[in-house]
Amino acid sequence: MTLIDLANPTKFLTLTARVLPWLAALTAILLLVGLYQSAMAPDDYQQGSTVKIMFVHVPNAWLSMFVWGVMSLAALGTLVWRHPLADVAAKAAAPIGAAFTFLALVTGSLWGRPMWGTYWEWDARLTSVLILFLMYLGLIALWRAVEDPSRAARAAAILTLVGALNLPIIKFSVDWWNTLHQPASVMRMGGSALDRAFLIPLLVMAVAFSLLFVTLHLAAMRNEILRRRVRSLQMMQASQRSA
Amino acid sequence: MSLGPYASFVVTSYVLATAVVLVLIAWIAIDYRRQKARLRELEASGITRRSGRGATEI
Amino acid sequence: MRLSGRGVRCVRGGREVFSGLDFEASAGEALAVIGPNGSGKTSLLRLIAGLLAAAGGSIGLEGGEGELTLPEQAHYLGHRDALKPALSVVENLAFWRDFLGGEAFPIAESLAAVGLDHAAQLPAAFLSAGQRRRLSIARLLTARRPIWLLDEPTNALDTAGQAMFAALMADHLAGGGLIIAATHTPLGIAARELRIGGAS
Amino acid sequence: MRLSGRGVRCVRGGREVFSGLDFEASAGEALAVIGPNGSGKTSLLRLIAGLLAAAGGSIGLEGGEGELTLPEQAHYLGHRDALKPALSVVENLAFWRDFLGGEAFPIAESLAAVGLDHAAQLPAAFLSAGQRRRLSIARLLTARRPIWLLDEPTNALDTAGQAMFAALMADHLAGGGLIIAATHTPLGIAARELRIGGAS
Amino acid sequence: MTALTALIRRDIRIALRVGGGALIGVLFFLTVVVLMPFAVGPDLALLTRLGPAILWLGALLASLLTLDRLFMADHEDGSLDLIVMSRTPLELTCAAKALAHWLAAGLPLIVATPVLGLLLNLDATATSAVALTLLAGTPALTFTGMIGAALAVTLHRGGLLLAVLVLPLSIPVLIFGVSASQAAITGPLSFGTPFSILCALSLVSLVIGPFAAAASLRHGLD
Amino acid sequence: MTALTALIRRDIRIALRVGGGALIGVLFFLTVVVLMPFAVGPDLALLTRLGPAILWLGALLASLLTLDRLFMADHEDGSLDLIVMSRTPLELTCAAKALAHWLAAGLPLIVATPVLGLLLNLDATATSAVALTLLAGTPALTFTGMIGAALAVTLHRGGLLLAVLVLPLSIPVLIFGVSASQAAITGPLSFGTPFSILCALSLVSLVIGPFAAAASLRHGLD
Ligand code: HEM
Ligand SMILES: Nc1ncnc2c1ncn2[C@@H]1O[C@H](COP(=O)(O)OP(=O)(O)OP(=O)(O)O)[C@@H](O)[C@H]1O
Ligand SMILES: Nc1ncnc2c1ncn2[C@@H]1O[C@H](COP(=O)(O)OP(=O)(O)OP(=O)(O)O)[C@@H](O)[C@H]1O
Ligand SMILES: [Mg+2]
Ligand SMILES: [Mg+2]
Repeated sequence: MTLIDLANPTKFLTLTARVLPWLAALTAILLLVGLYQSAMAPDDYQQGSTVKIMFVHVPNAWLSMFVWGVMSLAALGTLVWRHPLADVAAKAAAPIGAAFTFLALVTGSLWGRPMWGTYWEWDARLTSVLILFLMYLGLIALWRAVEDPSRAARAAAILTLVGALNLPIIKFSVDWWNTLHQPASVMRMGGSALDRAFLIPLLVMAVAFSLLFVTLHLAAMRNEILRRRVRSLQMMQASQRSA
Repeated sequence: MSLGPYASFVVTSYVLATAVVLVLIAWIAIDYRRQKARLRELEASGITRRSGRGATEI
Repeated sequence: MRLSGRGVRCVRGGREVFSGLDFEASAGEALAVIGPNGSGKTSLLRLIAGLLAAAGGSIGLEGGEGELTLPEQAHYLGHRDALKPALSVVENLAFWRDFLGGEAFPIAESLAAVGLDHAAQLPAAFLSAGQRRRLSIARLLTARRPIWLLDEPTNALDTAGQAMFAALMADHLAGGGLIIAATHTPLGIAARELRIGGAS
Repeated sequence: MRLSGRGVRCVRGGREVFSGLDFEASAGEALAVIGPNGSGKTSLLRLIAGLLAAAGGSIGLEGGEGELTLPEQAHYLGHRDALKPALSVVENLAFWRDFLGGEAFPIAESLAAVGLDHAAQLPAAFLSAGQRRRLSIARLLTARRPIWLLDEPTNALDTAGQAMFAALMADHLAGGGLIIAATHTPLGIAARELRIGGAS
Repeated sequence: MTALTALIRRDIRIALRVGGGALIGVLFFLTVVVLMPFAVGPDLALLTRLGPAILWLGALLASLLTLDRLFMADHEDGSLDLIVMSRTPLELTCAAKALAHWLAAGLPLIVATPVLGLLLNLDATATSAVALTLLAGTPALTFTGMIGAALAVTLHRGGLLLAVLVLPLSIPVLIFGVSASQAAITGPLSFGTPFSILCALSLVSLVIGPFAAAASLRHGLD
Repeated sequence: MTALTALIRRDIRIALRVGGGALIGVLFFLTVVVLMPFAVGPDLALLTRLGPAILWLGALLASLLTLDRLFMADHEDGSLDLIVMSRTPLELTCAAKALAHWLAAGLPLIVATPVLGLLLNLDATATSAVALTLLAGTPALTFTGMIGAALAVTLHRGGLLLAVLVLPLSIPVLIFGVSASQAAITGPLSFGTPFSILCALSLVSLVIGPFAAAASLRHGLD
């Protein structure tokens, strides 16, 4: 089975039907391991137990950006190759991405209260993530507002690509402006600055959440393909009746 | 495991994260059921796909 | 019922379009307004519909329904088709039925009469030019009015559509209706001619 | 110059309009697209004009001007007339002459050819339906393009106008032009027929 | 009566479909509110003080953004001709259209106010004061705006007249709306006076608006 | 070249005749400014401090108000079809349309700034700093807004959906515009950094805007 075969919706459905249970199981296991490890992680000498919020906050924050990246790739697929499966991938990813972004915002706020003494601050990092969230909502609204899916797909693709400009702003906002939020410590030039006791649970959780995304995304794509099949069958039904 | 003075924040984060993930999963599962049910209805009304396969067939 | 105009004068954008125009039509009769482009056919229909004010002369209706004014008893079918692209065919028609009030005929039947029944659930944005015109015609059937003011009604209709519409007009006349239609092509029904402007 | 389509398929709003359509036309030839309402005549013209993407098949032009694409060598005259009501007749025409570029013909002459010279300074908002259509036709004359894609071009024209336009089309063909016109009424020139959809 | 409800239902339905639903309205206000801290800086006390003005500006903008199409769309597709010819008095029809517009564009803002209040750090009293003034005042924005919309249609002059006419009329509404909310939040002035002026403005416009709009449509069509 | 100048001349001429654009923008701008003293109270120092923010907000909202018709009118009367088919690259055409819009609706705002600066108690340096940042930044607003306008046309959706899609894109412009003006007025931060970022944003949008708009028109027409 080559990549080209995968691009065929029917093949996609058969393949994912086989892969999904395994993926789901692996995700569940990794999530459990990650949860156990984060429960066992020591308290930070500065942040106390609140450091545990990191294990959910950071993976969700990473994924919020990663999902937009996935949607941008799908957008290229829509515009350049006009591939229907790319439309499906983009549409299915948006609500999941919005959920991750929402979690990044909420857990960030919950962490901010003990650390900075406020839930919300209008600084560059926080605000650019909020903009990301608004753009996710805008995209979802666009998908829902437009009846014809291929038309919506092309508009959404362009908007996604334009919105991708926000990603570097989120990533580098902490370096460009002095903000409350801490600068990158895990993924940065010259190795991680994080203690292994925190790094390992964090990485496990990050992998687990990424797998969660892959699983949910594949499942949502299946739903979307079925939804389109329903739509085209209903159209056929309508025109058969007229004939 | 004692969580100190900020236990509520930590617990809330974890609970919220779990809740949102569960909602996502539930939404996707329900959506799947709904689409399948509609396909079955359509099949029952005698509609076939261009490929000749039944509506619910993969 | 008799609709008549005496010495009607029309001025648009400061220029006189026509003046001293006399016409009349009674129930069961069709009047075809013909004339070259820009001679004032559309303007005359809009005068009768009360959408323009006459610069002189008078237009009157005798023997219509009690207290209703002339425009309230008339349908106006113009170039613009009064359809909302965001609404479906049925929704568009149902709105005009409810809004125009009066005697109402079943939507499904009117749609079938104009050959649009298969498209009932489509958004109006999806209709072709001729299908839009057919939907406008369905409005005339759904909300009944004795007077039809038609501006080039057969535009965009295919040959079958023109025959269909001619039959609908004949029915309307047979039911005691009155038609005034501006047109450049034969209407397909017997009609008296009212010529305005120079030779066509 | 030869314009041809092979196995063209058109899908709009998720519904197939036609498929497997073949056609061709060479310089000096007119092709009349006929078919019932909703059969896809307008859609075909928009496909050729590059305003819609074909869902299958191919449309090609052989022997056109060097590097220009098919749409760049074509005029599209649709239902909507691309006129700005706020601008005068001359201003509207002058804009399209400058914007469309290429070989340009004097505006005054084109206006005279369509019988609008007396209205040159009027705002386009003041024009009647037929006058607007004449102004659109003047655009075809002012900015020369070899291919004319016409969607029910004689709509709203009076009898004299139809004859005038037939003469203009004949001139265009004689000069090596190519015409594809969707229509429900005879065009007034010799044309090959392309039938789409069921019987008209 | 069915005629008017049919009209209101249609207009709301179109607004929701074309605008993308009531969600979009709320999302719009959210974005406008989110803009503020960028502009004025992250000073929460200041934001609180500006809160009512921001919400009021959002309301004005949302109504302006959509109001100029109130009659224009119906005019362009020919519906307006049929509406003028119909058996329903034109004044009532105009009022119904304005009401539909308010329901689709004004009400979502009021419903969303509590959420936005949170972002602007307004407390419960302040939020409800702002919501109350919006409820009392936004009809005035719609009904005065309608006059401009009707004139714009009949004169074929889109934004210009609308702007010249509507904005001066809506400034008093805005001023009393904001000052009533301010009074409720910070004192020491009383809430009652500006609020009752606001209500009076709304009532007056509820009467004047439909009559003026109907008159200009009746005399202006061609 | 003549094609583009013809387009720009036509669009400006229509904007001036039909009104809309310029005047509604300026009037809205004025409303926002007039409203502020009521919102923040009669504290002149505070008003001065907020001045740039208020002017920038006004400019942003005003451009939002007029942008959604950028392509819509051409779409409705069929001009857009001919524009897409023409020999001029669509990207250039889009850029020309945006330029015309900016000349008709953005420039008047900048011209009006000195007058409004007086109302907000800004001194000459402050006013000219704000005007300068507006001059550098409003093109970015127009050119990003154009993307939304193009999407709105192809989706047959207007108004608020457009605003929701466009506003997030304009937030960075607002931030740097305000902080550059603030820096010029109060120090101690340097004016240069935010101002050059602002210019960079404008330049980027000058490139991205026409391409994205042209792409969405090309893929979306039907
Ligand atoms: C609503 C508030 C917050 C938001 C929207 C937010 C957003 C983000 C984002 C987007 C990232 C990923 C950045 C990257 O990959 O470079 C991130 C990472 C991170 N955040 Fe937050 N955050 C918030 C609050 C906080 C708080 C209060 C803390 C702790 C005091 C915190 C600590 C961290 C840490 C340690 C990282 C990992 C940085 C790295 O190693 O790359 N965040 N946050
Ligand atoms: N914008 C659109 N979106 C979706 N479907 C459309 C759209 N426009 C037209 N259609 C559909 O495509 C089909 C062909 O339409 P088209 O306008 O090409 O017909 P036509 O042959 O020109 O008809 P007419 O004689 O009425 O002008 C119709 O069935 C119509 O419902
Ligand atoms: N809105 C308007 N403002 C000013 N003058 C107008 C307006 N509409 C039409 N006219 C002028 O009034 C005259 C008559 O126009 P009208 O539309 O009634 O002609 P018509 O007979 O319907 O022509 P056609 O056959 O082209 O439809 C024309 O000369 C036209 O220039
Ligand atoms: Mg006419
Ligand atoms: Mg057609």
